[in-house]
Amino acid sequence: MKIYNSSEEALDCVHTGQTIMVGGFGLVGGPLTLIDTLVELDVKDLTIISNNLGEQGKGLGKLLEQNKVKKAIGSYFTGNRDVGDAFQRGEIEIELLPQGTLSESIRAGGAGIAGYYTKTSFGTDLSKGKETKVFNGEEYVLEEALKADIAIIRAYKADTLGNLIYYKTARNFNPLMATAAKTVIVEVDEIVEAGELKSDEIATPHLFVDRIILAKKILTKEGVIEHG
Amino acid sequence: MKIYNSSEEALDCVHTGQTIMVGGFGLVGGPLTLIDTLVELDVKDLTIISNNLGEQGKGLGKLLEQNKVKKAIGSYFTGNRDVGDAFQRGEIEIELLPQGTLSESIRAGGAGIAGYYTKTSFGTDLSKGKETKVFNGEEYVLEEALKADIAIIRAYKADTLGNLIYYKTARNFNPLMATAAKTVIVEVDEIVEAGELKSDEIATPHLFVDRIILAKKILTKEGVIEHG
Amino acid sequence: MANPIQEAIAKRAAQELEQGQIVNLGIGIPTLVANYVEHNHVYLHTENGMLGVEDVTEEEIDPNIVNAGKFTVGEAIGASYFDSAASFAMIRGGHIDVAILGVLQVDEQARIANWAVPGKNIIGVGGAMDLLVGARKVIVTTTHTSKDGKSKILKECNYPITSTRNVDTVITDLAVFKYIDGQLHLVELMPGADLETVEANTEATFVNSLK
Amino acid sequence: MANPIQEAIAKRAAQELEQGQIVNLGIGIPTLVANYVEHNHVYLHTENGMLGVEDVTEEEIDPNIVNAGKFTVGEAIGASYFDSAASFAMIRGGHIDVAILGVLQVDEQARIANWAVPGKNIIGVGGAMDLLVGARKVIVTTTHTSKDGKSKILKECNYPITSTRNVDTVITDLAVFKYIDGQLHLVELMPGADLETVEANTEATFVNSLK
Repeated sequence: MKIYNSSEEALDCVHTGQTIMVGGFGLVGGPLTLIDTLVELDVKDLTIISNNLGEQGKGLGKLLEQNKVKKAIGSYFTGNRDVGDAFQRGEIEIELLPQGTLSESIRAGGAGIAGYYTKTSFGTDLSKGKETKVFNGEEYVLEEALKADIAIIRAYKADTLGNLIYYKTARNFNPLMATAAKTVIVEVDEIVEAGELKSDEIATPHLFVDRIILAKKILTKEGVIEHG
Repeated sequence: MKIYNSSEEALDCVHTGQTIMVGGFGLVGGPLTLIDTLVELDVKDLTIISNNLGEQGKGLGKLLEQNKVKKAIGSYFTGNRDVGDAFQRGEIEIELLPQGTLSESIRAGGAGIAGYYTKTSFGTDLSKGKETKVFNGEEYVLEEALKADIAIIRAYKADTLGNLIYYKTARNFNPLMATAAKTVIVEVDEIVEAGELKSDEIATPHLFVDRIILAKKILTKEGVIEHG
Repeated sequence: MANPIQEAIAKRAAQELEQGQIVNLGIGIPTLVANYVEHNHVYLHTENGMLGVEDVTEEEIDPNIVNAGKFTVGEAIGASYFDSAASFAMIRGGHIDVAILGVLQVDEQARIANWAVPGKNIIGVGGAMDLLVGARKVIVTTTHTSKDGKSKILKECNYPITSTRNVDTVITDLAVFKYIDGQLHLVELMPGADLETVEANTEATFVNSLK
Repeated sequence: MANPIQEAIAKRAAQELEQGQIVNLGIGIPTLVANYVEHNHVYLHTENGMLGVEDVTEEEIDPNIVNAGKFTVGEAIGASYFDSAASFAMIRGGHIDVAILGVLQVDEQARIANWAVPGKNIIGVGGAMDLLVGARKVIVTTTHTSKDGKSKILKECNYPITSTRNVDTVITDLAVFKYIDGQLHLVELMPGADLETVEANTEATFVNSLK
């Protein structure tokens, strides 16, 4: 694990054609600093795995606007009408997953589970073409694991080893994505000395974490503000 | 959730023929008070899901001695030679699972996942008769979820709502089993007021917990002692 | 502020909840149910990762405590937080007693459609499909008719269904239906509604079980 | 206290570890490896649910901090704890750099047997199978021969194998083998051992790659 001084340096491993997981549920728990740098990078054909894809022209929405997204895998693109429009025009592929399936598939990707059976989406349009299997008389859908080259996530505090804790509902997809990508890049509100986080409280042990930066954008009551 | 005054009352829902999960890795994190009461109950034909089955004549080993165990599902019965002997005599069924598969199957049981694919045990005697499937050119074994009627587990502290936290390596299987049984019975070192456990630190939210007792047996440096 | 029709539906839905239940509220009318639940009566779960949702005053707002609709909420005493996989494990695993969901359509098998509209450019599903397969009891809330006066209680959903699971209770501005033994039963008229209006505005066949 | 042969094997295994690696130590000889690892050189993971295992002094012993062998251990600065499913998710998911395991037999495809002995009444597997499929690198340690003098480095394991995966390195009291391009290579003689002794005590075919 290495602490970086800037999001530009921390993201120097991002390349055209990669699959990138992005944490957060809307703005809450989103790696806002890293996203802002990501959208400035000269890369394209990205596959983005994220619950949503920003708003029109904001956050990850900018990536879409710039035609850098080849495929989006997520659960709720409703907040950004550009996604539907780009899909209609055939400019991007979309893989829409139930939110529980999205999160479970990311966990599976990090946990060495290749696929799993869930009842969710059985008999609906979202399971069309997917294998099914009966367990104890009930039908289940086979869902496959999701993995990525890069995960960019937000945590509350990191220690100098790379252990992470999260804050309230800003946790969401972040600890899962931390397990499922080759390179995990984290922005945090604060970096403390190793030993300062309680051992029973650490949510993401440091073995999952590769790069850390201090967040420059923070979500407040008044909206997103620059910081530091 | 209800707090009980005695392990006898807390276990009044245990019946012949049930499947019971028992937390702990050896003595560490084991619900020692509840186990001692369990072995005194007039029930039989139990299926026990636990990493190990006590030692000869100790803890869960007593259940075996009394011929109350129909089947044991676990990962490491090496510490109790009675298990192998009973199996040889055809007195019990054994389902031996890799420790990772045991824990993942319990998690699956609690998470509405009917089955999942793991590489673990592929090509070994432990996957004989199990379905396999290829994902990305690699072979995986289908493992099914485990569920129980009753889980008896140990936690460190509970609050009055039933939220739980665990202590160090006494965590092990306990939080998983808390999710996978119809009735979850917990013994704890201490019960505190709701609000005293930090919201980001709670490991088992109260919706999983049915019954709580204060532990009367505690593992110390000097061995297991009676308490309170 | 929501309109009085939505408030009336939410208020009625709240009456279905029993002491100590774990309840998940969907986006829209279901969110309003929280306003009609007595303090400490039930525990509210939100699928983005929290148990113990409570109202919040303007001064207490924490932008990092939100519900599934991304609205800021408060933290009840004894609340806890967890990641999305753990949250949906609770849902799929059968640990949520009641889910209250908004719908676009319900059919006479009490199957619902609430995630997609054919021809509309909106792509999203969120947690709806998980809640339908996982919650022990599902209550759905909706206005009885669409803005152009068409019944939302149909013989068969013509929007894509959300699950093959039949919901337990349907609450509209006109009536309350329960799904019992394979049929929709009209069990209650909402204040101000009469049987003729319900019949005229309901495409689905239902059993009149009014007492 | 373990015997000098085991200590020598453990010491040699420790030399395989690189700065910053996440290392899981199995029961038996591998546990001793911890004694030869410099402070802060690697991070020790134990599959019962801990990252940051350290030696412990008699006074500091906490009975609730144990390793996979159920021995009490110490907590390094920055250590963390997790449940068994999370711990094995780390293992299967490829997040452990090195596993050092004890074995009963190794064959010339570098497949190992270490969980069952035909005819013996001991039933247990623990985390061995998971570590073999999941760890990026697997080092196995064993005495070269059994107590009755039979080679443990066989043409083919006659005990049940633990995985179809080939291990990377085999360290015995006589020699170090690496598995490269489908063959066992003898890369090093242990102090005091000579090639003739290794040849005489090794049933498996191997390539002599001594420098």
